[in-house]
Amino acid sequence: PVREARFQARVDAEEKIEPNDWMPEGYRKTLVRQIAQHAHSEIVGMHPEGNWITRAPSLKRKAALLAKVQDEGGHGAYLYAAAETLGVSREELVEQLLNGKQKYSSIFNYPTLSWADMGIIGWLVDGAAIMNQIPLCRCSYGPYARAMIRICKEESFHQRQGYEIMVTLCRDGTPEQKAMAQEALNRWWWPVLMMFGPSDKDSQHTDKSMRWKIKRFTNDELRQKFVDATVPQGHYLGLTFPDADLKLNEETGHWEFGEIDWAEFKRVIAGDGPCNRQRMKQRKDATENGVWVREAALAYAEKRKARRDAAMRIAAE
Amino acid sequence: PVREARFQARVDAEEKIEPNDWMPEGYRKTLVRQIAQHAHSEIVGMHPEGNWITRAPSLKRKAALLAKVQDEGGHGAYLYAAAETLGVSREELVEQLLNGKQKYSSIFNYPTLSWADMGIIGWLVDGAAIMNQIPLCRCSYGPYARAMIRICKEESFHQRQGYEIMVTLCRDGTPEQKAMAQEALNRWWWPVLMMFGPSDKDSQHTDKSMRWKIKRFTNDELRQKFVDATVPQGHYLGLTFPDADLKLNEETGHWEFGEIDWAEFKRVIAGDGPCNRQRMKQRKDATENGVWVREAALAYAEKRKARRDAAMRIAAE
Amino acid sequence: MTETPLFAYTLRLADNALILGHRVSEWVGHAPVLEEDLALGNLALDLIGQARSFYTYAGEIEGKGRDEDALAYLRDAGGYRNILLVEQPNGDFAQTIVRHLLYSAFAHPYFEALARSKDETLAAIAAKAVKEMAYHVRHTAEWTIRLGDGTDESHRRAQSALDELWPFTGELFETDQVERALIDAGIAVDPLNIRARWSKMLDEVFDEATLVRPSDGYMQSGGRSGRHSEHLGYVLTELQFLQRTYPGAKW
Amino acid sequence: MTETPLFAYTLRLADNALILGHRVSEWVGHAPVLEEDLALGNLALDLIGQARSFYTYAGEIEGKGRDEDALAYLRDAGGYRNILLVEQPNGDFAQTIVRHLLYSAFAHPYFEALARSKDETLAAIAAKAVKEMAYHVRHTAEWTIRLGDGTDESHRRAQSALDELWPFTGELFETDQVERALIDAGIAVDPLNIRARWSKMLDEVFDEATLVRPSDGYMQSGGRSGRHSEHLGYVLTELQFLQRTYPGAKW
Repeated sequence: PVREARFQARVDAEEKIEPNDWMPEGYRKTLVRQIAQHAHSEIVGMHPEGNWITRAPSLKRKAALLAKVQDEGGHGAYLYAAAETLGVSREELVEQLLNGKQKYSSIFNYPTLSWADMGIIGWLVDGAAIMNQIPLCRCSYGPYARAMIRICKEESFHQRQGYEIMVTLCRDGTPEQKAMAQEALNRWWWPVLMMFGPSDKDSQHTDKSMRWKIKRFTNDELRQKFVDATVPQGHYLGLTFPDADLKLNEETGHWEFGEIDWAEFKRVIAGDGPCNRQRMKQRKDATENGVWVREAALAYAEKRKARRDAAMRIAAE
Repeated sequence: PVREARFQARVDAEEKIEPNDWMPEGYRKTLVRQIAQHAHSEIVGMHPEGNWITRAPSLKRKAALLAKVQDEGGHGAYLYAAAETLGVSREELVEQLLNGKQKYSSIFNYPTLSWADMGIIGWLVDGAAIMNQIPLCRCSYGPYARAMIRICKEESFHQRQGYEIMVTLCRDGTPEQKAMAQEALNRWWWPVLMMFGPSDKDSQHTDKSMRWKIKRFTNDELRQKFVDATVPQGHYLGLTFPDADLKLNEETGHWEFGEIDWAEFKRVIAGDGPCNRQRMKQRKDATENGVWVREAALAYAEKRKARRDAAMRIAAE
Repeated sequence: MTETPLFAYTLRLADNALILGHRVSEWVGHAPVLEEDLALGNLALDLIGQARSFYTYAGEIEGKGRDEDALAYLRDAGGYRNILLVEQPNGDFAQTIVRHLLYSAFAHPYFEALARSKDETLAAIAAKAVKEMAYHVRHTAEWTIRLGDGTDESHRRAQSALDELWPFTGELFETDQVERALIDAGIAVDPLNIRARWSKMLDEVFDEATLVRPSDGYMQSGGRSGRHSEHLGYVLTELQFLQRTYPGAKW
Repeated sequence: MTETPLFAYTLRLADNALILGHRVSEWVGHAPVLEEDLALGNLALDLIGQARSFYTYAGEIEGKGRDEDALAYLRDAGGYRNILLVEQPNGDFAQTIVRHLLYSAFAHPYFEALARSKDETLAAIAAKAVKEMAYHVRHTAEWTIRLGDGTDESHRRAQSALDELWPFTGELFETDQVERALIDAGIAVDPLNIRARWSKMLDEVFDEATLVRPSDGYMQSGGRSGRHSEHLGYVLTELQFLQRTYPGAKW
């Protein structure tokens, strides 16, 4: 309790907690869960966009998409490293992803059906992610905060790139391209709003996370910020949001929006989204097909070490 | 020797030899080798055309191509059955295909690179096959002769269909389609001429096969017949044969043609054609991926038989 | 929306047949036994034939001069109206067989009913398809039983295929306004009238196959409104390649 | 033939880079370890970048207004000029690695030489590519050694990949009239001058990897004249899908 108070005081003073510092078990667990989920999201998130790498419509777009998907893999790598500072290995975490004990962002359980989805994912999915993540750059846990700073920088580049795809389709595009963009928005808008998590009245983890300064805004606050930032961008593109209740409240300056289908949210998290099985299969296949490669790398590293040791022994004699 | 003389007398009298009749071991071996090679050719021959089933340019063509490839499988099935009358099982034969002890027609070691290849294969490859096979309808071995009658009927349908594809490309087509057809002819013409086998002066098996009435014309005779029939068809299509020496001999009425590259012929047979490894891999993959299915079918058949036997025992009691 | 209900309905029937036929055709030359190269070829041919008839009729209904190929080759994935079940990947032989059983056990009684449609063309196409689909059911039921009651491995694969594909069966029984109007007019078939037969047929097969029928959880849907899985796009890249690459050419 | 030798030559360089880059890009998200998702992504990005530079230059040489995308997306397989090696399927990780080693051990010294070309644009593109290809060689050599000298299984797979791919290496060293003229003019590189280095580099890697270098039998070729394997067509159905389906659209 003394340690706990001291810990809380440091957090309150906006000091960073580092791996070797004492921390409450709940804090550690919350962080592991959150960082792991975040890392898994980056990894699983490679698939929806990866789906269009071979079909990208120009070499410039192909290169940009490839680089983006690769960045996501990179983010996964930093985040697994951040989680490892809390005493769990990447292998354990991946195992928990594959056996379903840990989650990833449910947005990646939706399919990418047209090129416009590459624009939407950058603009909205990355946009929502950034909205969630910017406060995490000030997270009380040092390694996580530092990883987030780096990630946010790249994400905002991705977000601009996504919006630029939308501009090309919507403002410079053919009628077919505009229709493609609108259709993509229709599919993604509500799932993207769900990315901020359950509404505050149903959110489980908020209180403690706020106190520990892992979280700094509530789900609903972030969601509103996102809607306010995004709706004018959509209107600039000439798109219509699939929400009859969407309107600007002149007094508050906020865009009010309709009721989210929380049943869908729960269902997709529970495993019945359009692509949950497919995404898990993609991860499992990659993992299983790679077993012999990882075994080979390990065997080689051991042989090499044995040879080096032997050589050193001889040299020492 | 008495039996042998009697056998030869029957052959000379154009009587059919049937499975239970006595026959010389060489006759049986020659037939097994030839029928197996023929069956394997049908099976391996599914791949080059199968390569375009999913990309056929119209639904009508897709259906026709699918039916054609399926017919080839069917021919394989009859021919394996004909070979089985000589005391070898299909499994043994397939095993010998996969381990390289038995051959298949080397023409299928060339790739299908454009839709025009579907026309060329029907027109020329099936055309050459028919030229080889029509005499086999009178082969001295009954089951083989009867299989060939059925096969030749279907093959000549395929041949017409192939030529019709060529007409569509060459006479009704766009300049791009005509170029596609010409390019395909350039690739296939010489390999098709090789389908008749080595020139008579180098052919190993001809003499005995002629005497046994397995074979009725020499390789060169059949090749000439084919060229004579085909060249005018090609000219009707407006195509140029890739042979500067091709010319009509007004006296003999035959089309004379240039020297075949027998080094290529030998090389492709020996395994270094463009697709030998690929074709063998396709067959091996199909065979290996099907192991569990064949095991299941067998296990089920056994269980079923056991249940039926048990039921009958109970009924009998 | 300028599509008439009859056009939209006919197109759905066509798209189901084409996409499943295309999928099955991918097997030819790669089947586990030669007899299945032939049998799967037959299944694919039947389906492609059905698709052609439905497309041709859809083009006539529409009256804009689109023929079967214009409809098959010149619509992108979002324009396709097939159910998600038929576009699922072939997977292993068990998945192909189970997918086909689930579809054909539905299509067979469905076409039987459609053969009594007040629309004579649909009725005629359906009447021909009934006989074909009876064979599809028989063939895939037999294989389902063989695999389910074969070896441990084949049982595991068959059960896993069934579990994977079951969530796509709900869409077979969905109807929307388009279909409601046609059902009321005696033109389209109400799939709910088929449900009991479909279910009984499957139960019998699963029973003999020693397979466990999955419980009806959430059912995936979206194909009818053009919301497909990621798989359909890849089917179309191959299917449409030549028509797209050489626009306007005749083949 | 209206193509100038310089155009044809530059296009070959571009096509090699694009097709190999496309192949490698198929791995991203599916690699055996996360670090390889990143590394293979880098390899693919380098190659696609090289392709873009070469295509852009080829378009300038041709002077008909074709840009990098017109050249990449609007030629059918017969118009592609890449060597057969780079279009071979990814296969397992060993095949991808060995294919890449065989190519990059050639491309690295080749670009080193091309960086001294009298054609300044080619020289500049090559100079940038040299650094990239040095990394490609290093990365794939390390993996070849790991796999070759790893487990029995990885050794078997690596050796089998090498045996399968070796017959495609002859094409690396082929020259034709187009190139001869450019070589004589000091513009193109004579690949025969690279051969010894390539060979030595590989021998060192194979030695450390405990792999047996296959003997030089008959070498497959044809890519330079547009005679490809059956694999390239499938690459292009995906690669070109959007450009073909929505002709003239900007993306």
